[in-house]
Order: sequence, then structure tokens, then C-alpha cells
Amino acid sequence: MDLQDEILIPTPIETVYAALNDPEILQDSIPGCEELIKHSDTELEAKVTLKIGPVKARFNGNVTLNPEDPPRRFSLTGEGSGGAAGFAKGGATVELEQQPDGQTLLRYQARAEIGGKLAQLGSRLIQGTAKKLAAKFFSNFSEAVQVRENS
Amino acid sequence: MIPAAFEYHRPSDIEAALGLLQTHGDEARVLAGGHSLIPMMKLRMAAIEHLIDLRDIAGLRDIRIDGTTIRIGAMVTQADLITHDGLARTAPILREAALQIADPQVRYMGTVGGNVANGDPGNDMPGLMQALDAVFTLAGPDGDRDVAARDFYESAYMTAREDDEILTGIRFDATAGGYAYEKQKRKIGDYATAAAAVLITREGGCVKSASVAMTNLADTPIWSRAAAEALLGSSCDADAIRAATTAALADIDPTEDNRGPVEFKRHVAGIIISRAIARAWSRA
Amino acid sequence: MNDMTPDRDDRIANLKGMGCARKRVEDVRFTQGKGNYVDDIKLAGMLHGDFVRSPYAHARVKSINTDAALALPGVIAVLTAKDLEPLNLHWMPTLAGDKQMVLADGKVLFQGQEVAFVVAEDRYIAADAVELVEVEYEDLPVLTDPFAALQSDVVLREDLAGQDSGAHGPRRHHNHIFLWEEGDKDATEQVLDSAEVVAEEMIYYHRTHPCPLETCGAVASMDKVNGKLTLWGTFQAPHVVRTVASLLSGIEEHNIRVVSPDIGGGFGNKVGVYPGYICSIVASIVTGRPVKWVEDRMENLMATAFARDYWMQGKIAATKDGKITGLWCHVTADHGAFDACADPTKFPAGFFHICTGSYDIPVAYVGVDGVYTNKAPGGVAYRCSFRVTEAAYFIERMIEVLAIELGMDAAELRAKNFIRADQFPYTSALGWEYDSGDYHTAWTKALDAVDYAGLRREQADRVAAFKRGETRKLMGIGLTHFTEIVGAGPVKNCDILGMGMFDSCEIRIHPTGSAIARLGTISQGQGHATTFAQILATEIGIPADSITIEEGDTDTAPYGLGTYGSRSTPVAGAATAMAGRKIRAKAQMIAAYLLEVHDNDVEFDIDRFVVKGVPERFKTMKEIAYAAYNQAIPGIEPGLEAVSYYDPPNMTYPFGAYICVMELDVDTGEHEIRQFYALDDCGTRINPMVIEGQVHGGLTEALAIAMGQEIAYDEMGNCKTGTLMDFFLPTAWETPNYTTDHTETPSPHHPIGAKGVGESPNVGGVPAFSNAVHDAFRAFGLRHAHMPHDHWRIWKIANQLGLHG
Amino acid sequence: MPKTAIKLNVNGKAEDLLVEPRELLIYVLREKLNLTGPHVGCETSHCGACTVEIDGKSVKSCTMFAVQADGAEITTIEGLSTPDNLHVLQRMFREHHGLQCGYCTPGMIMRAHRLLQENPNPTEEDVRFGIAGNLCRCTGYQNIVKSILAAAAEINAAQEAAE
Repeated sequence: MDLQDEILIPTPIETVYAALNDPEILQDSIPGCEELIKHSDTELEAKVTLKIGPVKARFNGNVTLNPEDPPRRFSLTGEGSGGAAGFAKGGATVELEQQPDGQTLLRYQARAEIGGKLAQLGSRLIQGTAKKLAAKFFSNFSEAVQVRENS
Repeated sequence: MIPAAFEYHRPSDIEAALGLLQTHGDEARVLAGGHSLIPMMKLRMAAIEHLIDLRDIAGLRDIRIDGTTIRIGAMVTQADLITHDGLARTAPILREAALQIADPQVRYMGTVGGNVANGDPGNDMPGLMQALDAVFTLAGPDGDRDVAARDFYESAYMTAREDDEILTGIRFDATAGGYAYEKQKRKIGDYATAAAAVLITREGGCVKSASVAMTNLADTPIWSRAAAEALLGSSCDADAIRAATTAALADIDPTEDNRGPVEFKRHVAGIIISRAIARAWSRA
Repeated sequence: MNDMTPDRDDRIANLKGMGCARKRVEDVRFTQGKGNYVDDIKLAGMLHGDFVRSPYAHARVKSINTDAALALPGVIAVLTAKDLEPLNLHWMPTLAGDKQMVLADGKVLFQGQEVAFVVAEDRYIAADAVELVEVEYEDLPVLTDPFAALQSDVVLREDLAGQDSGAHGPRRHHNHIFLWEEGDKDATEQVLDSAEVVAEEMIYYHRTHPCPLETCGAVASMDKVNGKLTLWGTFQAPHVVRTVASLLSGIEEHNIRVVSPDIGGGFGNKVGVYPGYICSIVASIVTGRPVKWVEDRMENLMATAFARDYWMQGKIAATKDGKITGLWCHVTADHGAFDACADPTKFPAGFFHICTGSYDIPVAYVGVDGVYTNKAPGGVAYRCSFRVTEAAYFIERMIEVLAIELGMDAAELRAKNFIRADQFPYTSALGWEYDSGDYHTAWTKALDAVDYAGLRREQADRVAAFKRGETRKLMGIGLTHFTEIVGAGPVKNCDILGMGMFDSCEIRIHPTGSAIARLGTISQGQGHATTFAQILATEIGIPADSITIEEGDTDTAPYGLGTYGSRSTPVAGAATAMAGRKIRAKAQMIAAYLLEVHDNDVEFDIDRFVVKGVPERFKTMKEIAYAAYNQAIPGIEPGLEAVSYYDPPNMTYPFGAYICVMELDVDTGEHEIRQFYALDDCGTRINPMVIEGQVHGGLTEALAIAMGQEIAYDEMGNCKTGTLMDFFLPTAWETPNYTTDHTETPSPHHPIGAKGVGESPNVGGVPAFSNAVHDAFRAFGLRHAHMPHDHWRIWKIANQLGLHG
Repeated sequence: MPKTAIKLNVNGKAEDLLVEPRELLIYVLREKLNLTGPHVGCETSHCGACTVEIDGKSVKSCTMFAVQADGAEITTIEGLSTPDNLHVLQRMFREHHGLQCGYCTPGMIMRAHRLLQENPNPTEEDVRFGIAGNLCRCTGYQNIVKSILAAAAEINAAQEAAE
């Protein structure tokens, strides 16, 4: 499953890039994220509760950040297990582009693979839900970046 | 398939039900017919600690027709819709759609409220409610509020209903003119591969009003304003139907699943929408 | 004696013997909800078992932590491979000479694989405990495509690493299981090289599943005081299960009692031996209490007994005027993670080499490569004799493709190449001796019955109307003439794990002239209790209503190989007739003694022995039975009993001609079955009502398979069709009415000439439905498209042919 | 989890039971009341093998918790008749070979029973639509439909004779 979109964040590119590496901001932005533990600069452990309608699954996962080409390009990979509900793995590449008006254009390409019962039973809903969750993440993220910028 | 343990509540009024929702928050869920929720619980995809059964709450099973206003309680079943004479006269599209939902046993249990509140894009009633421009009544800690069906759905399973609210009923105007609920499915009882609800009134030889909505062609039900506009004032000839269908197709966003790839769904959606319009017009 | 006396007719009617539409005795209890299925069994102190299953299709199992599960009150035990290893039960042999993990041993190889077995006081606690078992996985690359698997560096079966030979000969790659070949490859290739016309096509028969309404299950009860293990289960072959259980567990066979109670449909799903059976037994031995395991529907579809999944590359050669000169076939067979096919041991691809079908093909070759992938094991005969369905589909599609290549009518092409009635017994190029048949008669009858010429005219009109834009519906005429091969089988070439495939019947006549007969088979809805009594009624002259038929209890029934592959009538049915004849032979001696004449001076007449030429002097079977027990007869032991173990000299070869008329909506891909005509020739007909019921049911299973049913996986190995939401089982709404018909060509070697019918409609039905879809598009250039023909795939055909404008 | 006391009237007999809320009605019927006629087939409300009648409705008892049925009147296949006096549907299913393995039969007959209550004169199409919530893997439905139509005809003939 492939997802892509772009979002305009009204802060400079460096701020956005830094935020992408900030576990606190990430935790606030990831929908349902309960805990994000930093093991190193690039290794994170996450606990996320995914709640969609009647479905509720708690995922434990590891995220590896890859600051490839600061401040323009950033990627991450991750995998998580949701017990009986199944598991997920995937990654995303984020590209940032400074706009003339001082804003930053964030473009992402994500790919996710879902396994286990979630994939078996929810395949007709996964694509739309993943799209929504990704959008939610980036809108949360944009908000968090602005809050940080303004504080 | 055995669900995880939960506590069962059977309040006798809506206040008590709302109180339970407030007390237990996210851990609680209301149960109407249960035919979406219980399978999910059995598959252990839904872990619910408090199940609040609405069956004893008075008034939720009523169907009331006051002049041209129709009110349907959340616990009215699909079977009730099918057998209700008043509805057959005032909004026959309900019966036509309800007969295409699931199978007889499920229709005895499955409720209108559950079907619209669940937020599953596969459910048929939400699409129908778009076409009818229905209003949903949500009871909450601060009293009742109304939400238009066309504003209710956000994405799959995500709706305007807050966790501490209960959808208690729906309201819409009696329909006039022609109607059709057209649904293609893999087999009887299945979710739609594509479905369309169409209402049309006629004046002279022309379309006076139209409403076109679709089921399972996006992660929410879709009401297509543009499709209706394409029909307005036309004689509902082949060109008008083609234009309306093209407009409707611009509003959908189907995803691939076991029913087929996106390209197929778009094609079928076009056929189903055209057929629904033609049939509604023929009855107008 | 006047044969037409009413008295004689009454006597025949009273027997309810062969040929009569006797109402089923089973129905009395089934219609009242008094069947006794495995999950109905309730024993004192019974525990419930439930599996922890892998969500991954391929993963290393790094650790299994059972602490939390064991801490849950009511949990008695949690078994893992480590617990089974000391008993040498962590792996088990498969029916195909491979071995299979009972519980994950180091890795998992398909989604839904059994990882741990939880045993608890009730099914609720067991299900809770399953969630508490923590398994740590490390995912591995997933191979779901057999062609890719044969190219991949990824080793699926590490336990076989370095073994360049398996149960069926050399392995040429670490994911390769066997190459099995039949026929004359060189000669076939020569014919293809020099042929006037060659049609070539890849025919895929997709993966599907028998999906009986009752899932698989077992109740194991180890009585430690008496040292006796009783095992109830959904077993299509209870005696085989007893022998295998004894060999695996070391418990002596007399101390194991296996019981197949009522079975809620089998269709091949209940032939195999599953980890649940083994784990129930072990759990009962460990806990000393009865243990029940019943799988749920998802487990059934994900983990037990898939069917088909054959990629069949075919080449068929013919002269320009349509005489077939040769057939070549190579199959890539996806067996999943373990080769657990249910086939006679010597035939790793079953009887696939019946793929020359009903046609007189002078030379042929078949090669089958078995391949491991990350899918569930199985490969069972889903309502068919071993891989015959694949074979029939292959040849009936190849015939259609050849007809297109030749520009010929497919009915005419078939008729031109049928084995003629005067050629039987006929030995095929791939080595089978067809016992009997009259294909031309059946074919003509079928074509006439549907007014084939008229249908073709209508179809031509339709195509013209479609081209003029007057309709969006096309009409397809699906033709099939199939030949089954059933009744495995002769012990000389048919065995399963070394167990010869004979079958048996034991009869006891009671002193008052009623009887009980026990067989080595087990009904799963076929109505054995009704039909076998009819065979006996005719053979021994005791009314069917006075004969109890019993099956499925290994403590009482004679040894037999069970019910699958349409073998009950050809093998156990023959044993029944033969045992009946032994009874009759003894009865003749008793009658002669009682009538004070020589043995040869009495003859059997419906329900009695009469003195030849003196019809008023007779002894009824009732009188003879009484005398057998209560009268001292010089030289004859008391009692009237017989047993027969029947090893058939050959298979039987039922055949049929099916015609399906279908309407297809090119825009929505929807179909409508307008007409379905099924002519079956199953030799002698024992009970026409039961035959008709079998045909209806088999055709409906064929409809499902052809038109939508599949076990589908995504690239990660997720089984996408794990519930009845997505796994297509037609309802009464999607199912048409069928017209049944018959010809009757008795088997020359079967004691009563019967051939078996239960699977014919599935074997012949699938190509009939599929050919109808293809035929509808023939005028627009379609050669072949893969099943299942669900809406979107039919739409895709139309789309690719440019029919959407 | 604490148990809940419920009262059911099953096949005319009052039953007082203590159940966990999560106990499905099908298991309570089968395992607590030993009514093993209704069967578990698909568990997701697709097959109808578990069909029983509750307060005049056909219900899939695998998709209902026993607590939901508190106070209800339930009829299972066991309550449809006595061995000496079979229901006409039971006789017609046998007469017209409307069953094979018997697993779907109790649910199928209970559904047919309710269908005929609501529509005493069904067409073949009505019957096929009316039993679309019940799957059968053996019969191909043709003889089931025939059995139900025959039962309807017999019931109607008997009623006419009585009038």
C-alpha cells in the first residue's frame, strides 16, 4: 500500500526538519501514540493504540530514523506488532522544500504493509484508514511545529 | 470465536445509557442489533469492556409519520422498515434498500441506528440517508443535538458522533416522485461493490428535483451535489444521465479490495448510478 | 412362475432394493436436530483446546512465553513444539510422504500455522489464554508464487536442506518437492513438432477450499486405568486415523478406538490428519482428561486442506480436420509449506494423468513439479478423486482452445475424438484402462435435450445484436464431456502410507430375519445408511428397512480406507454385494436342507429360495435366518454372517455430458445461469433420488468454484479469504435449478455394475460453467482467462477485448 | 467476570440460567441446555446453521449474547415437534431429499418455519430469497426449495379442508 501527499507548514525548513527528529513532537503527532522512548538518536520504541470504530489494537514497535540529507530529505522505517490483531511494517520518505514565502512544503511518500487479522478482515478499510491516519499525523505535526515555533 | 469478557448493561432510559457512557468512556460501546459489533468482538478485533444494550430504552423502536416528517427510532430494525405500511407509502426507497441488506435473519436484528451510526462505508443506510437529506439526532450529556447526515461521516468508522453520544433517531421528509436503490454485490448479503440511491421528482417532462448518493465507493457515503445539478431541468434523457453519472463519478474514491480493482469499481459505479437514475425517473 | 404376478411386484417393492428412490433413514434424526456431530460430544471433565496461530506467513520463532497464559485461572497446559519433541510428535508424517510441523518448530511457514496449543477448563478461558501467549517473531521473505519460489534463494524448508531427494525422487531446488512424469515425452514432442495444428495455453486452476459447513474437530479421551484411547473426530477415514495414531503414539492399535460420528460434510477437508487431532490426543494423555478441539471458520479456511492450485501448461496437437494426435502437459503444483496432499502414495499428483479425458489421444505426456510456498498445506481432493478435477478442467479447456484454433464447433470436435463404445476396455496413452463407456450416445442425448443447434443460432443472433448495440448481454454455451476415475483402488497400485486401498463389509443376519451391516467407510451426507441397505436388500432378500448400516467406529466396523474420491460405492459397495453373496450362498444350502432337495435344485427369488420349477415350495430369507441359528443342520455351522474385504480389479470410470447456458453482463460482470443440463452415467443406479441430490450439490460446489470461490493471498502471505464474507459459498438465491438426466453403462468388473457419482458433478461442473463464460466471449477473440469468474474478472475480460467502447 | 441471571423460555420450558455476559446464545443452548440441534457453522452470521426462533423472529444465535435474550421466548428445532408427530417441514425435507449431511438442516427448517408463518403462499423466488441467510453445502438448494414449497402446499391444503 502506497500513500503520498503534501502539506504546507508555515515555518522555516530547519524548524520542520528538527521537529521530525524530536521524539516529543513525534509522540504528540502520531495518532494514538502513548509512549515514544528514545534509545538513540535514530532508534525509537513506540507504543501506539490504534482505534478505528470498534477496532482497538495496541502496537509495540521500533522506529529507525534516517536523517539522510538534512534539511531536505528524511526517511524512517518501522515495524510493530499488535498481538492478535496482527502486525505492520513500513516506511516513509519525507522531502522538505523551502517556499519563497518562508513556509515549508512537506511532501511524503509512505508505504505500509499490514499482516495478520487486520489485513485479513479489514483489507477493504485499510487503505482509506491509513490515508486518514497519515494525514492526521502530518496535520498534528504541522500544528505541533507551529506551537513550538510560537512558544 | 469467543469474545473477550465484558460487563453487560441494559439501561431502561437514555439518561442511564448516557451516564454509563460517561462513566466508562472509551471502554464502553452501545449495542443495537449487534450484527456488526458482535462478529468484531468474536474475532477479537474489538475489545469492549462495557456493552450498553439499548433494547430496553422506550421510544427507540418507534416509527412516526407526522404529515410529511418521518421519524425513525434508532432501534427500528430493517425488518420493521420492510413491513411498515406507512413507510411504504411515504418513503418507499427505505423498503427497497432494506431488502438489499444482508439476509432475513440479520434484517430482524439489524437496526437503522446501528447501520447509520457505525460509520462503515459498506453499510447501505448511510448512503440512503444522504439521498434523503436526513437529520440524525444525537443524545449527549448536554442534551440532544441534530447533525445532518451529509455532515456526519468523516472517514471509515469516524463520524461526528462523540464518544459520549448516542444516536437515537433519524428524521427526514417524505419522498415524492421516483426512487431507486440499485446495488451490485458479489452475492446476496454482501456489502455493495457499488450502490446508488436516487430520488427524482418530475414537473412536466423535466426533472424538478434530484438527489444522488452512493454506498461503498469511498471511505464515507457520498452525496453528489453535481450529479443532482446535472439532472435538474433536464428531461432525464441519455445525455443528462451520462452527465449526472460523470459528475457522480468525480465525487467517489473507491479502493481495491476482494470485490475488485479501482478501475472496475469506477466502471460498475457508473453503470449502477445510471441504472438507478433511469429507474427512479421511470417511477417519477 | 409368472414374473408379472402382483405378488412378485409387491415383494420387490417391499425390499426397497436397488433402483428405488428410497427415502433416507438418516433424515429422521437430522430433521429433528438429533444428529450427533463432534462438537455435540460432551464428556465429564472435558477440557478445551485452542491454538495460538502465526499471523506471519514466514517468520523465525524467536521465543514463546507461556507464563502469562499458564497463570490464567482455568488454564491447564500450554503445549509447544518443545513439549512434543520428547514424544517425537512435534512433526508428523503427511499422507504424501513429507512431514509437517505439529507445532511451530523454530519457524512458521504459513499464516495460521499452529504455534502453541492451549488447554483450559472451557472454551472461553482457552480463547483468553491464546491471547496471552507471547510469541516473538522475526519475519522472513515470503514466497506465495510457485514460479518465484523455484527461482528464489530463500529456503522455505530448512529441515530438508541438503536433501536432494524426497519421497517422490530427486529435488532440483531447495523449494522443489518432486517431478513426476507419465507417458512418452519424446514421442509426444515429436508429434507436436510435426503436427498440422497445435494449441497451447496455460490453464490455472486456482486455490480453493472444501469448506464443509461443519469445521474439523476432535475429542480425545485417554482412559489411563484401562490404557485405552478413544478419539472422536471429523474423520473421513477413521481406520487410517487409528493406524496412524498407533504408529505415532506407540499405543497398541487395539487400545485405540476411533469414532467418526455424524459428519457435517467432508468434501475432502476431513481426509487429512491435522495438528489439532495430535494435540488433542497428547493433551488428553498429559492431563488424563478428555480434550475437545474444534476449529473455527477462519482456522478452517486458513490452515486445513486447501485444494487445487495447479498451473497447467498444455499443448494439444491435431490434424487440420480436428483429429487429436497428441497431448502434452506440464504442471507447476503449489503445495504450500508441507506436501500434505491426499493422494495414493505411488501417485504424487493423484490421478492427474486421466487428463486425456474422454478422448482417444494416441500419445501423451504429463510432468508435474511440486513446489513449496508460504501457503497452507493440503492439496486434498475437494469433492473429486485425486486431482481428477484439475485433469478434467485442463482437457476440457484445451479442447475449447483447440476448437478456436481450428475454427471448429467444440461439440463437433469432442464427438470426433471420443473413445468409441467399441474401444472399451480402452487403455489410454497415459496408462489407464477405462472399463466401459458410451460417450457418443450420452453426448447426442445431451445435445438433443438442450437443442444445441438452436442455442447456437440464438447465440449468433445475440452476438449480432450486441454488435449493433442493442444489448449489453452475451450468451455462453458451456460444454463438457468428462470422464472420472474413481474407486481407489486396486491395492496393487493404490495405497496411502502403505495401507492398501481395499474396503470392507461385515454382515450379521439376526435370527428373526433382520440384519446389521458394518462398513469401513463413513458417510458425510451421502446417505450410506440408506443406499448400502438397498444393495443388501437386493442381494440377500431382506427388506432395506430391516437392515441397519453402521460405519465409523473402529471397534466394531471392519477395516477400510474410508470415504473420499467417490470410493464408497465402487469399493465398499462392491464389498457389500460380495458379502451379501456369501450370505446368500450359505442361505442356499440351508434352504436346500430345509426343502429336502439338493443345493443346486433351489434358486434365489427376490426374498426367498424356491425349488426350481416348483414355485410353491420355498423358504423365505426370514425362515432361513431363523433356521440358521436354531436348527441343527448337518455340516453347516450355526449363524448367518459374512465379511468381505474387496480389492477392486480396476477403478471405475463414470462419465457425463454437461451443458450450461449462461448470460453475462459485460458491464457489471454479473452472470445468470439460464439453463444447466447434467447427464451422468454412473453405471448401475442404486437410488435415483440420492444420485440426483448428489448431482445438485456437486454442481453447486462447482458453480462456487468456477464463479467466485478462492483462497487468495496477498504478497505478504495474508490469507484474504478467511471468513464467509469473502470466501464465496452460494446461497439459494445464486443457485439455479438443474436438469438431471442419465444413461446407464454398468461397470463390467463391479459386482453390481455401479461406478460412483458424488464427485462427477464437481469434476464436470467446473469446466461447464467456465466454458460457458469463455464461450460467450469466443466471438470477440477470447482464448482463455483464469478462474474464478467473479464479477471483476469477467469485467476485465470484456474490458481487455475492448467491449467497453 | 460476574455472572448474570437470565430467564429464558425455551421450547415452552422456563429456564433460569446464570451466564457470563460474553456467552453466546448458541453455546448456552447447546452446552447448558443440551439443545444440540442448532449448529455453529461460520461464526460471522453468514451461514445460518445456528438459526433459532426468538419472539417470532429468525435469529442467528451465534451473533447474539444470551444476556440479550433475557426474557425471550425461544424455539429451537427440538421444540418444533415430537418424534411421534413431526412437523410438516420435517416430513417434507425427508420426502423431497432436502438434506444430506444434516448440519444445516435444523437452522434451515427453523428459518423455513418462520418464512411460512409470514408468507404462507410463497413463490419459488420468495423461498429462495427467504432462505438466503442459510447456507447448505450438500444439496444445491433445489430440493430444499421443493421441500418448503411442498410443506406450504400441504399446510394450505389442510387449512382449506378444515375450513
